[in-house]
Amino acid sequence: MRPLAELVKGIYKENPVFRLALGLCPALAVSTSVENALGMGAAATFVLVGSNITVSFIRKFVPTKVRIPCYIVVIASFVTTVELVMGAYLPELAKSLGIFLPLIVVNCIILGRAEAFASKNGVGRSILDAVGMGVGFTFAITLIGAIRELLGDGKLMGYMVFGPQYQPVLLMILAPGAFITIGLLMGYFNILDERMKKKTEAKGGKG
Amino acid sequence: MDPVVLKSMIALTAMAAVFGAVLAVASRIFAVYRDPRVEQIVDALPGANCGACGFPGCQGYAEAAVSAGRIPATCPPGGTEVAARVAEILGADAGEHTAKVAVVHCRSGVSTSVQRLEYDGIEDCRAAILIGGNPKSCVFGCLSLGTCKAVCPFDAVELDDEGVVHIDSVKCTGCGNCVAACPVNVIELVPVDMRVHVRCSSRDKGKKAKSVCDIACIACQVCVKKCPVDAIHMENDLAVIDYGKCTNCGICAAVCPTKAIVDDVKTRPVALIGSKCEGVGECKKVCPVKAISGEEGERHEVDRKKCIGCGLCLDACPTRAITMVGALGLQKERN
Amino acid sequence: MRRRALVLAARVIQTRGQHLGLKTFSGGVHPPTAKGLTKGEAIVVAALPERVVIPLRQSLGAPATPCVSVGDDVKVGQRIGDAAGFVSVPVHASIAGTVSAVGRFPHPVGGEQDAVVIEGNGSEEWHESVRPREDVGSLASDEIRRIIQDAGLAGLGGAAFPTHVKLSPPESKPIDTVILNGAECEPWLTADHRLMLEKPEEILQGLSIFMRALGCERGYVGIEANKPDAVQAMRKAVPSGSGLTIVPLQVKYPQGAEKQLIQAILRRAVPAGGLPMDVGVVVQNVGTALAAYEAVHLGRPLTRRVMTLTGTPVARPSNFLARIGTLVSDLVEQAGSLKGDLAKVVSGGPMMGIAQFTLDVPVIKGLSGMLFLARGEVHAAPPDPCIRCGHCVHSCPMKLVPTTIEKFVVAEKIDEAVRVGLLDCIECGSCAYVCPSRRRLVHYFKYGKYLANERRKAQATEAETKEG
Amino acid sequence: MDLGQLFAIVIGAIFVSNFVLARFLGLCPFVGVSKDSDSALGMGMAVIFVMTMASIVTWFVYMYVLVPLGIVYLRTIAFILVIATLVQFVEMVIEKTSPTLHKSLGIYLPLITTNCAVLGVAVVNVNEFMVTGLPRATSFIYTVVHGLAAGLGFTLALILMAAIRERLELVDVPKSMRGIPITFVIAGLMAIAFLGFSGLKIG
Amino acid sequence: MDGRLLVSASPHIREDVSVQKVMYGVVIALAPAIAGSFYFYGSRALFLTGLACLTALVTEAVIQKMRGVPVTIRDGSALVTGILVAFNIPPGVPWWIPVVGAFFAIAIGKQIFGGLGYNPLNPALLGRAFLLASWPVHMTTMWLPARGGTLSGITMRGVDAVTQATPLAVLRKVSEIISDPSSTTHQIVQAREVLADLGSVDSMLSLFVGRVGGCIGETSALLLLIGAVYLLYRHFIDWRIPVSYVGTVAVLAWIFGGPSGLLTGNALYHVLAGGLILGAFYMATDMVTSPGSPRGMLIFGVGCGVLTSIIRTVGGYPEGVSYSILLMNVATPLIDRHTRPKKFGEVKESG
Amino acid sequence: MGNFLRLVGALAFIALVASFGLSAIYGATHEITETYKQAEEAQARIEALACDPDAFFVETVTDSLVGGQPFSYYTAYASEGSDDVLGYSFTAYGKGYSSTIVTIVGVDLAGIICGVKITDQKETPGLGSKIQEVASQNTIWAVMAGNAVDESGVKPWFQKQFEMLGVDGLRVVKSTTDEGILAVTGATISSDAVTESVSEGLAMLLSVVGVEEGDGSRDADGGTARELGEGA
Ligand SMILES: Cc1cc2nc3c(=O)[nH]c(=O)nc-3n(C[C@H](O)[C@H](O)[C@H](O)COP(=O)(O)O)c2cc1C
Ligand SMILES: Cc1cc2nc3c(=O)[nH]c(=O)nc-3n(C[C@H](O)[C@H](O)[C@H](O)COP(=O)(O)O)c2cc1C
Ligand SMILES: Cc1cc2nc3c(=O)[nH]c(=O)nc-3n(C[C@H](O)[C@H](O)[C@H](O)COP(=O)(O)O)c2cc1C
Ligand SMILES: Cc1cc2nc3c(=O)[nH]c(=O)nc-3n(C[C@H](O)[C@H](O)[C@H](O)CO)c2cc1C
Ligand code: SF4
Ligand code: SF4
Ligand code: SF4
Ligand code: SF4
Ligand code: FES
Repeated sequence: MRPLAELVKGIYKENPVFRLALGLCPALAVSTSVENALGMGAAATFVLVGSNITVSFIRKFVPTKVRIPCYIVVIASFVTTVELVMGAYLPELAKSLGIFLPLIVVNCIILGRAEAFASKNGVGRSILDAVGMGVGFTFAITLIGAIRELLGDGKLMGYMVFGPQYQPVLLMILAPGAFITIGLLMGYFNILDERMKKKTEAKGGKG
Repeated sequence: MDPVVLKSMIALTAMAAVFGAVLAVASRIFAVYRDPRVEQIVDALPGANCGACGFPGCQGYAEAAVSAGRIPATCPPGGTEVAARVAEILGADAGEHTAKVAVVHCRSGVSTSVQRLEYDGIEDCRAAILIGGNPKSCVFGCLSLGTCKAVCPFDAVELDDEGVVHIDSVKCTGCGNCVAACPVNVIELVPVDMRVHVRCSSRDKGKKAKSVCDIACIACQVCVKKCPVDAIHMENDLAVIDYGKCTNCGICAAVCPTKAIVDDVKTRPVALIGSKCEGVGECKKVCPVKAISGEEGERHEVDRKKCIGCGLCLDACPTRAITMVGALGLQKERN
Repeated sequence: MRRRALVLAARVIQTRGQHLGLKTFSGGVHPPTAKGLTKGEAIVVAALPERVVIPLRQSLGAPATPCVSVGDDVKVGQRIGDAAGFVSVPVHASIAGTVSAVGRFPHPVGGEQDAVVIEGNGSEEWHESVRPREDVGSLASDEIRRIIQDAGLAGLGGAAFPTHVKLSPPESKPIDTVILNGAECEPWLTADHRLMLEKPEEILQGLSIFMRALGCERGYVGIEANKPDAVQAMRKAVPSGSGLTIVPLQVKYPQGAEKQLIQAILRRAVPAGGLPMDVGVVVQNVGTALAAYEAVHLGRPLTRRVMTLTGTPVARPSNFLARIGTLVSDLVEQAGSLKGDLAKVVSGGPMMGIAQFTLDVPVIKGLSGMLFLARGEVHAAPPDPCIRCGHCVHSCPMKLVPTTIEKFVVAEKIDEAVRVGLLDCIECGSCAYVCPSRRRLVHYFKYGKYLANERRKAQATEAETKEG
Repeated sequence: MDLGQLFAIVIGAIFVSNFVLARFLGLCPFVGVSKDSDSALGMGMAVIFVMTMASIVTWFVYMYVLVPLGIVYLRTIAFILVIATLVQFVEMVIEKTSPTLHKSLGIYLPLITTNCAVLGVAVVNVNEFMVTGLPRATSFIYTVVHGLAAGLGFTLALILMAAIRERLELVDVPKSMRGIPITFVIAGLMAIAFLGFSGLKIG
Repeated sequence: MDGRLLVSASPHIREDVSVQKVMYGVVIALAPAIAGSFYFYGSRALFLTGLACLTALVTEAVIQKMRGVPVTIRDGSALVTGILVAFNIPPGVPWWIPVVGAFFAIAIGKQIFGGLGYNPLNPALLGRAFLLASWPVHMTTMWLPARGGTLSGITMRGVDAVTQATPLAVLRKVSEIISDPSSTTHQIVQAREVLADLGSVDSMLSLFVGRVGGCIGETSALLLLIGAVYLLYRHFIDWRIPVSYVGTVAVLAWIFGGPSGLLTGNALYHVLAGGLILGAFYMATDMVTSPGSPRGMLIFGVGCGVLTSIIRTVGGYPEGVSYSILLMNVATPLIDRHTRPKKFGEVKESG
Repeated sequence: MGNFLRLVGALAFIALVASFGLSAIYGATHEITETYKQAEEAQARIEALACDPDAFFVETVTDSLVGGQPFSYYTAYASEGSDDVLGYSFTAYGKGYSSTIVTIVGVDLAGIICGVKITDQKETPGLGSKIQEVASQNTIWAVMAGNAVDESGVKPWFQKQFEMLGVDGLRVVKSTTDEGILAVTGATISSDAVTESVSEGLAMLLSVVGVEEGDGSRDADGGTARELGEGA
């Protein structure tokens, strides 16, 4: 696969959230606003890249039986690093990310990619994969965040969009809103897919 | 060293060692042997889980293959390529496997066949047969309710507006699901390179057959007489092509009065008589469609409009003056 | 308005109140009985047909093998097809004449089947083998069974199961009761009703024959309470001290289904997947009993039967005594042809009968009637999605959950469907009758059973090849 | 310790703040293994077991290792190590003892490790019962009960979802919504129903 | 005989019922309550109901058009949903509340699953729950007093505040005050007075005829029961769910619902106040979302009753009918799975 | 046995490296973090009391527990060594929806709240977290057009409500027409948590330092009537 393709596959074709259905918990829990989503996306991407590199390095030495514990220790180390460093040098940011930081440990994308990709591929490709997946994850939760913030709070990035008269749909901020939003988005992507397939088929048929 | 560092390192390393030990012991006690080849085979299979091989899905096939130590059945969608890969994994011989595709021996549609009743029930040929609900008067023909389409895992079957079933020979993998499902048995798996088919299954006598369907085989035997390689014969008032003999020449299709025989060759080659021609006239004699003209001793000519590219003249010409042009594939086969 | 209310109240009383205390089963439905058209019509002997088409498959089990060939002359009652095994019955000529063809012809249970065609010569001469029997009282049960098989008896109640098979239970299943089924719960049909009115003694004789063949003491005749005259006629015919009982039953469909009939009369539940003989019972149709009487006492094989030809498009709805093989189109002529807008022709009753696309089908042993329905009487609107109203569940006499079974069949999850009772369904049609969404429940059940059968066959062959 | 409090913990973890429907934890296995009831039950049992065990073990690790040594900052890594080992252990046992169960749980057993619900329960335990100065025994019992109840809540949601999805298998859901999308919508609607429990005053 | 004969599977006759008849049956049954809402709350009630119905029908039609399936708004199910959404909102809300609620009910509650018969949860109740979660202030404060009565159903003077709450909310507040040890004696005395007034024949009568505040269609037990009798008579609903539901609530209210210990609750008050009658007879009975077997129905009804009682007594809301039914809807497939009736002649439980 | 050692060794080695790295980072960062935390707390105390940045705080630890934490309070003096008591400050811990909400409260000598500052909460973003939100009046359109109003000085609206309230005024209400602390939209759990913890802490403080109760309550006699009216 070409490097570029490796990089962009995470955005649509193999989007971790919409396609692979991984990393759902933070995608829903943290997508209450665009700001949170972006923060979470950035942090997750950092951990993803770090752990993918490390796992790719050590993959040859780790026996299968303790593979998962080893990987998870690696991941947890990166997360803790982010936590500690951010707490010291970027305290404001750390605060606004709050609980999302430790949550990254259990974001299944990270272990999933470590297992499915980094443990089978070289460092270079693992980095590309990690960045691609990270961007895809960020894109997904930002999209969900935008929809939920817009409807549930009438705002985007903390600024009002519809004006003060708007009666926000509180449900969108609550758990059900998150579930329904992601469900509908996935359905919508399926429709898009179908359409694209039809188009290419029609083209292929004519040509 | 900072005590925290030391404490951290000791604590975490000790924990890791303990847990590692637990896992190591457990992996000994609860060891399960897993044949790695099963996974390899599953990876090699197409993953359609169509069940055409007769096993419950690809996993079942793989397990059967490993436990038998050989290829347990062909995987029709996978074809030879997959068979070779599976064999490689198993270390066994792939064996011969000729690709087949499905063809429907009936192409009656709403406007070509007589309807005898109004069916109101499940849209499924088998279900209709169960309650005596074949809507067409020809009891041998396709019901046009699309069971074959429903069971095809590869989307290879289409019904047109007339209700005629078409199988896309590119998409069809020869899995045979449709063959098994069709209650009137009008679908058959044929070698993939066969292009001329009797698209009728009526075993009625000519008059009756014609009375219920415009495009039925009326058992007139013209095709039998015209086939240069003796590949057609009549069985119960129905023309049947022997695919072992058929050369795709298309003569039968050209002569069939009801167009019950269909020629699927898209472009046929045309015979061309070169300057070597000495006017022997053998070609003229064998040409089934009278496309060759010319005086004896003179260079003969082919009427390109009439020529069906059957290539009979090619073999008949003693001076080897004839070549076929166009449709390379067919030409090569002939030689 | 008041009239409507009165009518409504009357209906409620009729369906709920009138039969309080009468025996029945739980579940079931109340379709309009529509028997008025023919219940007053005495049985008429149908005109001698010029030609009969006698299918070789007229019973469950193996079809008969033809024993005549084209050109042979035959007489009434002469055997033209031999039984092909134990679960099979012979067929006999129903008119005298010449065999003109042996080939495939439309069959009232659908599709085309092998049949013997006889061109009549106008006579009604019985074959030599047909002789009344004097020694009836001394026949052993084996002999009775043989006579019955040779006479070609298959159940006249509809399923056409070979009668002698039912009379041959295995040692392990002693039979203590024979029930004659005179319920005739199918709307429109009145053949059994007329038979019970006109031939009560003979029917009861037939019942005694069955009881003798099975060596049991108890005999019942179950009759739906909407035929009080039949109940009376049959009661009158019961010889005193004979151990026979006439039981009036609640008017409810499918009162005549054997498991429900047994449940109603004896309070015994035939186990799921089991047969009546599992609870010591054999059920026979009243027509079968009459045929048994004729076979044993008069030596006549089964060559004719009583059937109802009815429906609003029929000019003169009638109960015919028709020869087996008579084409329905011939009978229609005798009933004064058809009028109005015909939409559907059904062999049998409206609840379980089979729709026909042609009238050129013959009368067969199991054909209890031919029903003609006009455009307005059939509901051909396409089905709606199931709304889970549960009406089907409440109406199912087998206590199944039709909607679930249907959904499994639609999804082709046949194993699941079987698990929830697909194979226990008796296809009575109660569920589909009440379904507000007009789901094609019965069609799916038939289809599902077919798929289950296919699968069983496939598995069997697979097992075989594995062994081999 | 008081029984009312214990009861409140149980009800809270199962209904009021159900891990799946209200706290967004453990969603990946929730959508992955809810296709049919049997594997849902199996997965549920596995999760109950792992959560309870994880609660117990993490309590010991926290109380007797991390706190005395003053290295609480390592708790995430220590906890996840415990959990990962535990899960792998359970997987080995199940594979040996019930291959069918193992087959149906497939890739989700290892995913329990990253099932945030398991780490989640450990973290919640710390926040609610360990740093709050409860007596040791009480804190231990609360922790264990909470782990068990959280697992039960997860299993409840999983089994309900599986039964609904089995029913939906048989009907004509629009093609684009089939599978995971509709599962999320149902989860949303279930979450709406579970809002009915919010504000329950118990204990 | 001209024209081809029709061939289909048996049975060849059908009972004269249809989905449409069932649904319009429900509409007829709801008609008295609609009329009642007009009488009690004026034309605004009719206006909101109409809006909800219109939205429901339009939403259904538009989505079906978009999906390219036949438009089936004539079958009446969307109409029923529309009416029931409106019946579940306070009469004083702005116009967009019923519109959004009905839209959510049909679009997310029903059509997303493929339409009629496929939805696992009750669409109308989802609509209400959605509204309640999204606009709690609108949904819990915008009551109107009923014509000829007060909002709370009690007429006590001097306690003007009670006119701002619905009967169940009043009951709840009063119980809270009585059981709260920090209440002043004055408060408790007053609360007891209110409680006594709640149980008086007068206020019970108000509750029964619907002369109290509440959601548009839920207040008049009398009018709802008239329709329910019709539904029962036509066999459109089964008695098991409503009877077991109402019965359970009554028993639990009597046992636990009292202000002064066990067995002192006013069962009748709990049955008549709030949306229990509407829920039990018209919404818990929605056959699409409730179990089909007799045993399942009883379990469903009792479950609804228990949940309703829990939410009413210790929950976060004064009223629990809609959430209870939704919760039991969620459990319905599970109940169905385990309460399949025994087949005829089935001896042992198989599977 | 070799395999066994490999398993244990690999995991232990990774743990060793990880713990080494992490403890190094921890050593390098935790002091900074702690210092920052203390500074932030001090800053918050000053903000809550709205007093001079020079104010000097003295901590008093009591035996009683409030909200599961030992209750301690600070007395603010005008400057180090001064006897001039400006007021008191304490930290309230309230159990919110998904976290413990930490609030620093400034109280004047009359027992009236000068201000509160929520320093730590992990409530649901967009819902419970609105207790810290600054209600921006700027629309996104205005921001994009570049004519947004500067709102850096605006205090979080929820916290602002506490100013000038005494013990009795601390009551959560849902509607703007009622008097009290207006709950953040639709979420009363977080609002309740803050309000209750502040109220409890204030009561405790008052009982400890013995300030006379002021007339902070705007509605001393709430009465049944009002109570009955709310929350249908
Ligand atoms: C395979 C098979 C075997 C049967 N064996 C017996 C039998 O031994 N004894 C008996 O009384 N009936 C037997 N029956 C007949 C059934 O009980 C039943 O009468 C027959 O299928 C027709 O039933 P119906 O008209 O209610 O559909 C058998 C039926 C079938 C299909
Ligand atoms: C739904 C249903 C309804 C039936 N109704 C009758 C009926 O009304 N009269 C009848 O004789 N047989 C009826 N049968 C057939 C009986 O079950 C049984 O097969 C028959 O009485 C056996 O007698 P036979 O073998 O003599 O036909 C019905 C079967 C089914 C499944
Ligand atoms: C996922 C989720 C997150 C929630 N987060 C908060 C929260 O942060 N703060 C809060 O007060 N309530 C939170 N809630 C609880 C609901 O909003 C709850 O219904 C509401 O607080 C009760 O408000 P009421 O008393 O006005 O009905 C949350 C609920 C859910 C499902
Ligand atoms: C007795 C009965 C009760 C019904 N109750 C409801 C209801 O509570 N909510 C609703 O949206 N639809 C109700 N319907 C209409 C219909 O069943 C509903 O729209 C389906 O759930 C949609 O699939 C009811 C219909 C009937 C016949
Ligand atoms: S299954 Fe057979 S009968 Fe049916 S449509 Fe296909 S070819 Fe025709
Ligand atoms: S057309 Fe028939 S044989 Fe070909 S792939 Fe489809 S089902 Fe298989
Ligand atoms: S009667 Fe029809 S609509 Fe009702 S549950 Fe049965 S199948 Fe469904
Ligand atoms: S047809 Fe089958 S499922 Fe339907 S009512 Fe009759 S026995 Fe029951
Ligand atoms: S992110 Fe929570 S389980 Fe996958």
